[in-house]
Amino acid sequence: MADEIATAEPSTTTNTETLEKVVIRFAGDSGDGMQVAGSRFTDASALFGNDLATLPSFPAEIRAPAGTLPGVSSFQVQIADFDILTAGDSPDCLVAMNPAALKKNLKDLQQGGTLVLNTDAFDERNLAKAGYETDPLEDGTLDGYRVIKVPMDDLTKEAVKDTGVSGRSVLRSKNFFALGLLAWLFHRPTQPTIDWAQKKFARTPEVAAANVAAFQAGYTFGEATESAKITFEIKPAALRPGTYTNVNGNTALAWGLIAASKLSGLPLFYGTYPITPASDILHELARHKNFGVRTFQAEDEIAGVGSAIGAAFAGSLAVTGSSGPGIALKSEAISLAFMMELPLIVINVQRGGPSTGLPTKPEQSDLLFSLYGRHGESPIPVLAIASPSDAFELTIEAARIAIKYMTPVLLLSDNQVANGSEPWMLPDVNALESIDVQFAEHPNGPNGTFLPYMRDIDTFARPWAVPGTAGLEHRIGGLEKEAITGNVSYDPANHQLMTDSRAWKVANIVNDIPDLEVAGDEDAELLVLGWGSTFGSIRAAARRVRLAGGKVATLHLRHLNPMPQNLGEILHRYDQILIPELNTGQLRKVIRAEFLVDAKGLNKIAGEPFKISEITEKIEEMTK
Amino acid sequence: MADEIATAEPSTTTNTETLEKVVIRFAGDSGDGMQVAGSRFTDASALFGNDLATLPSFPAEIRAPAGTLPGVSSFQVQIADFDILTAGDSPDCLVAMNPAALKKNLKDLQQGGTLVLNTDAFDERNLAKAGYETDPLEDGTLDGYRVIKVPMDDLTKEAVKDTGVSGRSVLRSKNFFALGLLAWLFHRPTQPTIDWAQKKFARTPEVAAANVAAFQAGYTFGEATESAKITFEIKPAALRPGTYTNVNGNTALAWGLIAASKLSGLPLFYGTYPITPASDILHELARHKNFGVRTFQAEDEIAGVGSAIGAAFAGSLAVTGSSGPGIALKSEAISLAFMMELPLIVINVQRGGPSTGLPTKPEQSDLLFSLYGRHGESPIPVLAIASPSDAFELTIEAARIAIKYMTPVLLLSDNQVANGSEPWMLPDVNALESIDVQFAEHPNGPNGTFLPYMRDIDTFARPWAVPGTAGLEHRIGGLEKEAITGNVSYDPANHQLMTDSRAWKVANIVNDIPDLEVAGDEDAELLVLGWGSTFGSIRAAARRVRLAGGKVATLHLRHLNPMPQNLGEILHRYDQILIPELNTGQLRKVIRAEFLVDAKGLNKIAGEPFKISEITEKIEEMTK
Amino acid sequence: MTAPSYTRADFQTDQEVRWCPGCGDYTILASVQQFLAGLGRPREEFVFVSGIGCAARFPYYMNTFGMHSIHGRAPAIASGIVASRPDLSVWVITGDGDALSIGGNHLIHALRRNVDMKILLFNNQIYGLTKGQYSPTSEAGKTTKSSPYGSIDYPFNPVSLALGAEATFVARTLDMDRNHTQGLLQAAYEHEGSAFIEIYQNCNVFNDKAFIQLTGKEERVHNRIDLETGKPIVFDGGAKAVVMRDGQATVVDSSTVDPKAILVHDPTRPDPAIAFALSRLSHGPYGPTPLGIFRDVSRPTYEGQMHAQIDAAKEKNGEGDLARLIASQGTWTVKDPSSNGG
Amino acid sequence: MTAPSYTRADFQTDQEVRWCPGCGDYTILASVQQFLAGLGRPREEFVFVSGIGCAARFPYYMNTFGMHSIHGRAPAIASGIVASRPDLSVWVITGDGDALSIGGNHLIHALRRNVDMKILLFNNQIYGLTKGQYSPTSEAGKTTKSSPYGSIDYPFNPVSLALGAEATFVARTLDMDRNHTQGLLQAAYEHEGSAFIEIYQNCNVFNDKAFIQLTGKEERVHNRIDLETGKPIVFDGGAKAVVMRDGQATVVDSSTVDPKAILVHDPTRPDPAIAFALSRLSHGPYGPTPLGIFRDVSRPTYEGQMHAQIDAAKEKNGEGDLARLIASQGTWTVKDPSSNGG
Ligand SMILES: Cc1ncc(C[n+]2csc(CCOP(=O)(O)OP(=O)(O)O)c2C)c(N)n1
Ligand SMILES: Cc1ncc(C[n+]2csc(CCOP(=O)(O)OP(=O)(O)O)c2C)c(N)n1
Ligand code: SF4
Ligand code: SF4
Ligand SMILES: [Mg+2]
Ligand SMILES: [Mg+2]
Repeated sequence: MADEIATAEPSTTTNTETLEKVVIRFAGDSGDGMQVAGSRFTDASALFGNDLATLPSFPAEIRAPAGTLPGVSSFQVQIADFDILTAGDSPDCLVAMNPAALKKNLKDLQQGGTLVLNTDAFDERNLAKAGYETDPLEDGTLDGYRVIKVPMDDLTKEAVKDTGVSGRSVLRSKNFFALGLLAWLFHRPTQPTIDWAQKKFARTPEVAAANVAAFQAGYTFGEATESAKITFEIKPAALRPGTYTNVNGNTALAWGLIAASKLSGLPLFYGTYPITPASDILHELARHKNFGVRTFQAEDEIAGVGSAIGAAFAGSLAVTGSSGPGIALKSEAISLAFMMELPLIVINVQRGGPSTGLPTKPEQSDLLFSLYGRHGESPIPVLAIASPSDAFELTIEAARIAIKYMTPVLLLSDNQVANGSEPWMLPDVNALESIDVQFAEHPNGPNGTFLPYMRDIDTFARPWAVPGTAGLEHRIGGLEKEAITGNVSYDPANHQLMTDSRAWKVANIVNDIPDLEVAGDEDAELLVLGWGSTFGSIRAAARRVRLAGGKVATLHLRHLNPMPQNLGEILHRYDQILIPELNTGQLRKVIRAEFLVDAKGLNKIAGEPFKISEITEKIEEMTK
Repeated sequence: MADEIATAEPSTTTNTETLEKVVIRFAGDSGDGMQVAGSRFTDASALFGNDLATLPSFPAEIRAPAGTLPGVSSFQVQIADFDILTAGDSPDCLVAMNPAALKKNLKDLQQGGTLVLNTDAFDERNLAKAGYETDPLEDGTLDGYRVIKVPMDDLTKEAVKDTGVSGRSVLRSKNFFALGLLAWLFHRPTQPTIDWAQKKFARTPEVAAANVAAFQAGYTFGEATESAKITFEIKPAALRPGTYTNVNGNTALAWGLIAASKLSGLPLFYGTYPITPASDILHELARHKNFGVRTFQAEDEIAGVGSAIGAAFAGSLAVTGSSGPGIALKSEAISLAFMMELPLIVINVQRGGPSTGLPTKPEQSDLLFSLYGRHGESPIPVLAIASPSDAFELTIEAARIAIKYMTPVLLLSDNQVANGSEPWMLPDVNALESIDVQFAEHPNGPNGTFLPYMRDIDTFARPWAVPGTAGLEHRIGGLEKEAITGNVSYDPANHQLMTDSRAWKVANIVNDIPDLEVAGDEDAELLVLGWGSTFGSIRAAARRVRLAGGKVATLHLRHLNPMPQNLGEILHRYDQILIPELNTGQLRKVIRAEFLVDAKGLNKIAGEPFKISEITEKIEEMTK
Repeated sequence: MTAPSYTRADFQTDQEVRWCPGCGDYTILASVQQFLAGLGRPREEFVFVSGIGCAARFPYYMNTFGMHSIHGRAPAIASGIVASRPDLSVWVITGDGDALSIGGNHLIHALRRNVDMKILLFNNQIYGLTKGQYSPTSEAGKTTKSSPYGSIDYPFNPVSLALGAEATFVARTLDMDRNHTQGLLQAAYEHEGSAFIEIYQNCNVFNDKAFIQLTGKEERVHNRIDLETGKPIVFDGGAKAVVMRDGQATVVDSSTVDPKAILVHDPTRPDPAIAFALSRLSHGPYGPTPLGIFRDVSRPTYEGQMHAQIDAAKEKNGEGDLARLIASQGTWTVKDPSSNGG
Repeated sequence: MTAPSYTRADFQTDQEVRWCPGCGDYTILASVQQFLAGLGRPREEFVFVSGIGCAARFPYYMNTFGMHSIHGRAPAIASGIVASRPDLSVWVITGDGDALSIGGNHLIHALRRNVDMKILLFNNQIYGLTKGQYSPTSEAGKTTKSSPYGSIDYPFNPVSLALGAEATFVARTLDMDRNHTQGLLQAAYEHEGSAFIEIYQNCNVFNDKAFIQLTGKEERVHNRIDLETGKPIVFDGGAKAVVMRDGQATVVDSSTVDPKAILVHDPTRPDPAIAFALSRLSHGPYGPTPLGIFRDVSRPTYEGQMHAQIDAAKEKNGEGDLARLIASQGTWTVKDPSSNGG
């Protein structure tokens, strides 16, 4: 159906400016529905064929009072006619539904950018709440911007008056009015939004009608109003041919788990305890019981991982997920899974730390914690997702490793991957490589005995023998095990052997990891190395540098333990290595220890992603 | 009183061999009282003035059935007429109370070593339990050793028959018989043991009498018996003048906490949950309530550290302690303490890992876990105790840092430090430097406000304002704090500032850390770097190498974060660096990342300390 | 010094309160501030400790000492404060998830130990802060973000759980009813040891009207059972009464029973059996539900015993002497060879 | 296939049992092995999960599937096993420290959810494995390594706690009494959902004779109260009886009461009030103490509901289709420019 989408109607005004890309930010009160407006605008653009990337920004978990700065919620989207990599640094167009939204976001707006304001919200009380002494509409604050003042409350009331909604509900359609106005301003197709509203609110037709009416009113207001002469159009992007959907990282990750369950033929078990920003994985999985998904909302994170360990022992595709504080609580149990050598996926959607930190902000400060955050020698595989659309594939990869090597695997995401979205070219599900599972079925020892720690000669994995299999009764646990038999052993030599075996098994996974390929200028002097959600910013920065005639190469790690075989060889090829991280230099420590190269860092811990400019400047500084 | 100790009575036999040092191991069934025998022998030797070091080895936590191999308990002590550093590699004399004890320990006995056997225990059943097909007393197993066969059961029964003990209790004195025999064999003073027995069993005089009788019987048996011609004598060691006691690490650490409480004037609060090998710290502290010590046996480790955090907030010297699995559970709360910047000592008595691992074995595998085992950026100070007698001082140091810098401090010990013992020259308690505590007493902000995150300009520590202080009411918590005010803040720049401030504060502690001094040959090519309980083995190994004419320098870290200022400078002075660790190379990783030096490792994870020979061989291999 | 005289404002902070408009937490905050102001006890002697959740933001709004700690651990942290400073008045603010889900173990242990802390459980039967998942007190079958097909967890009855955990003071109240709330706060404050108060709190965003049976104009008349010490337990304007019928608390028409048969409420009974029986009258606010003090008995406090032992030890052995301690395992002296000791 | 016929030996492993000679754990092990052998259910369908402690070594000695996990977490792990494989018979072996100290939260949640696992709590009122510290069931005042001045913790009553946590099956037995133990194992096995059995277990090394009142030849006659379904509760050779006296279980001389007044035991009462009242007859094995089944009621199991929802969802929406799922948020197609699409 996607291909039957109507493209934007020809603009009525003659003065249409065509842009390669535009960054738009919707900002308003938590109650103003900015996330919905943003997502609708995004989807319409996606269906129209633009490339895009989004970055929502919620207020911290607590609900702040209406009209205040902490209460501001925003959604930023970049749309373009070429493939882009981030949601952009600073918006070209800002929608501000109230003074607080303006106050908090104006500083980011490009000089000369377009500002859409809901003038009805600019009354005494709101101005005061936002901390404005004088009215920014009057005092020259907005000089240098193209300002579109719209009395949205009144116009929305007017628009919806015959739709049957009343009272509080009336102004709820405000966001659709704004959406309509932007649809006109940026030549977005209108049908997708209208269809969506009708489908979404099917159960409450009057609400559906109100939203559609407001949307159309916004659109016509645009056409009618004088205040806005120029409109913009952004042509579809020449993305690789294929069918696309717009997806965020949490959803793609949840789908990846469901896919891994299909591909392995193992029932999916997700044991977890809600925590921002990981909860949405639970919410998504809980909706798909027809895939046989078992979600267990445990009493705490320890029970979450504990239940998953039980599920793994019982032969499920066992997964647990949380964020920093919860992962800390799981540490002891992950060490148990490592000792028992059971397949387990542990998802850490990183947020700002330490402690409760900044729950709704992105940060990459759990890398060393992932590598070393367990007592004793317990090296476990660690993977990190590079972008929202990467989550699906890498999650399947995590499952493959966990099952093939009988080991817990740590899968790192973060707030930016989890809540950001981008177009994802749908894979052919029938072409996905199946995950081969071999449950032990027969005794593997002399005269009918079963040896739970008899390792596979290739993978060093021990057999997976699930309860219910006659003849394979066996006991495992957290005390050191005797090689082969798995009996408890305090023998010195055995402890050395088992410690080495576990480490070797994990190191050995390197054979399944494709060699890294350098992007950009092979022959550059500077290599920019990244991991996780900085992928987009780094690539975009490198692209910018190269468009400006500079030379730079980039490399991105999705496998943090073990690391790809050819990493060292590549690193030694470059005179300079730069590692940008949203932490104080954690990957840098690992790289320096491993390869003894004097890698430099670009580090930021401000609860927000890198601006592309921050990276380009550093690159230029190092290469000039 | 110590100086009035009678020295050993002149040996009656003429053929006395004088040794510089001797290593003795008492081995028997868990029920045979070998730990008592060993400790008594040790104390007598200590009071006699030898230098010494001990290493007990218990069966794993579970009690195994009598007579079996897992049931064997042993105690090794080295005594010498010079200052030694370890309990020795392999015993010169082995006491084996039953076949299992022989089976398990014979392989370690020096060729030609002395073997004291309780022949009464060598019956069919016990031989079978120990897995002997044939009787080792007969089948030549013991060729090449000097064997002293003693029917200890009978002789003990005989000895105690008039003392009033009966039934099971009779044979309980067996260990004292063995002890008496060894007292004679090694010219130990007898009085200390007799005094101890009489004091210890004052409440049950018959038991006291029985033990003394058995002890004397053993001694006379030695004089009388033909089977032992040669006896040995080890002259007192010329230790630094002073008053000494023999102490193990757990006890010295507990005393260090009590001392820190005295020196700071703060009541000591210890919140913990029992776990091997840390429990004895709780047991020791619980005995000293007259020091105002508050021990809280919590429901789990999380409550243990939680209660300590509460105690810290309330103005106590707050301490929590555990071992690997328990520390893992405390991780989230330690991160909270770091964010709230409260003084807290976290003790980790390391044991074999991962998971439940080898609870009664020494290992150093929690270093990286200590440095990085928390989510988010939470670098906390880490100290590691080098030997049992080092525990007292370093514990006070930990308290000093925690209080001065308002930060949680991780204090690392391990099974070898905790249960091993050595002579400790008692410090003059009046000469101990007091720990300066300054509770905030007055508002520190404009017009009477209190600013809980207004930092001290020198230490960067925030004020410690305890409940009950009028005008200082304030709130702290785990969300990121605004600099100075401590209010919740999601501001990007503030998060960067606070992350940096916390890191800087901890890094800044380096100014209180004395520069390291190299031991051994300043001008050697090879530097051996160690940390924690490997201190003794490394120093002893170096000494051996140098006695043999080799050149080697050694350096030992007690501060792992921050590390002493001059470390890098020292490391760069040497062509080769060797880091022996009872792990897979954790300090090595840190050193390589920090200083980009190609340090080599000597790594062992066999649940036992290094043998001196293992280190000497490695040194020779690297220096030849 | 004379007792300070406070107004509610003295217990308010400069931090703007960040709960959703209409949240029941506002009312509870007002009740607590008003109550404390009335006590006239120096402000600095109060400590409010919370875990994580909407309810747990509470300490930021109290102008006393406070700690917004981590999820579920407040009772453990408070235990350390009380043990260190028995002179303080320590309050734990927690939610149904914070106290009963992740924090369940600390809660029951603090209660059995009788550590002197006052625990206010804001029960809104939902996870508010994480935007609406079911909690251990959500009714079975509840559909939420994490249970789109309905929750399959059988909920706790917080009062029953506390009684099963040997609590010495157990009560229940309602956010809206400020007087009732303050009455219970007073009783809890006077109680020596841990006091547990379940406060039904409306989350108008994720679980609105959960307590309508007890707050609704009509409904409450029929469903609110007030437990009043020394009085027969009757409700519904006297039409209904509670009797113990072979060991079980049972609701009957008052008219059908001899008034003497009506259970007279006495929270001080040493045996918690009747308190427990009363707690079973309802399993959530869905019908006739008792409010008030279920249990209030005295038992030595944890910190009281701890300090008694310390005092006794000092009494018996004298203030600890460090020099004696480190020499207590026997010592020997190495003489300076130069000095002419033997 | 026909039911296998087993002897106790079939459930023994080659691992030598490593408890102290004389430990009560041996007897319990024998009872459990004997009971399972009698069931004639295939060995491979049993899973034993334990935490850490002496008791927790149990799985090593059972020739079934087993996991010796980490301290306190067995109920959580077992929940995952049961949810994944409701067809298995899952047993949790735990100690008083493992289940009630560090593991208390998992225990009460497993009980309220009614996850089908049989929990055997070996209560020796001490921490055995760590060599003798007091536990949450140790009597107040107990002197141990960690409480040389006597414990100041008020102990839990495990049966009361389980009842307060909405347990559907709660019972108590004695290590020594193999028949009684096996009777309860049978009842627990037949119960659908979680079953909790407190087993008084003698630790002859660190807490010997803790249960002498119930095991001693003379003592037990006077103190053992057997709860037998359908029978009036009498003990001490009939001399004593239990009646409900205004809501509290009370011991009286049988002679002094009308036999009809004696409480007839019925563990199936929906209201747990009477079961709770009975649990208060003793607070530890120090006097007259009830043994037997306190409560046995039926409630839908957790895993039963979970799989019912899954089946219903498949019924309604059909087996999940991955291609449909990933396209469910709307898609658009980028045509190959070379192909002549518009
Ligand atoms: C260790 C940890 N796990 C999970 C969370 C996420 N979390 C914060 S509050 C909360 C539950 C809140 O529910 P409740 O305790 O009922 O408080 P309410 O918001 O309803 O007042 C959760 C799951 C967290 N902050 N920390
Ligand atoms: C996380 C963790 N904390 C503490 C311990 C130490 N530990 C092992 S068993 C145990 C308590 C044992 O008591 P109980 O559960 O009653 O079992 P018992 O030995 O008496 O049978 C403790 C504290 C541990 N192994 N792991
Ligand atoms: S989410 Fe609910 S509980 Fe939380 S503040 Fe809003 S209304 Fe109150
Ligand atoms: S310590 Fe006690 S419980 Fe443990 S095995 Fe020995 S007797 Fe049994
Ligand atoms: Mg809640
Ligand atoms: Mg126990």
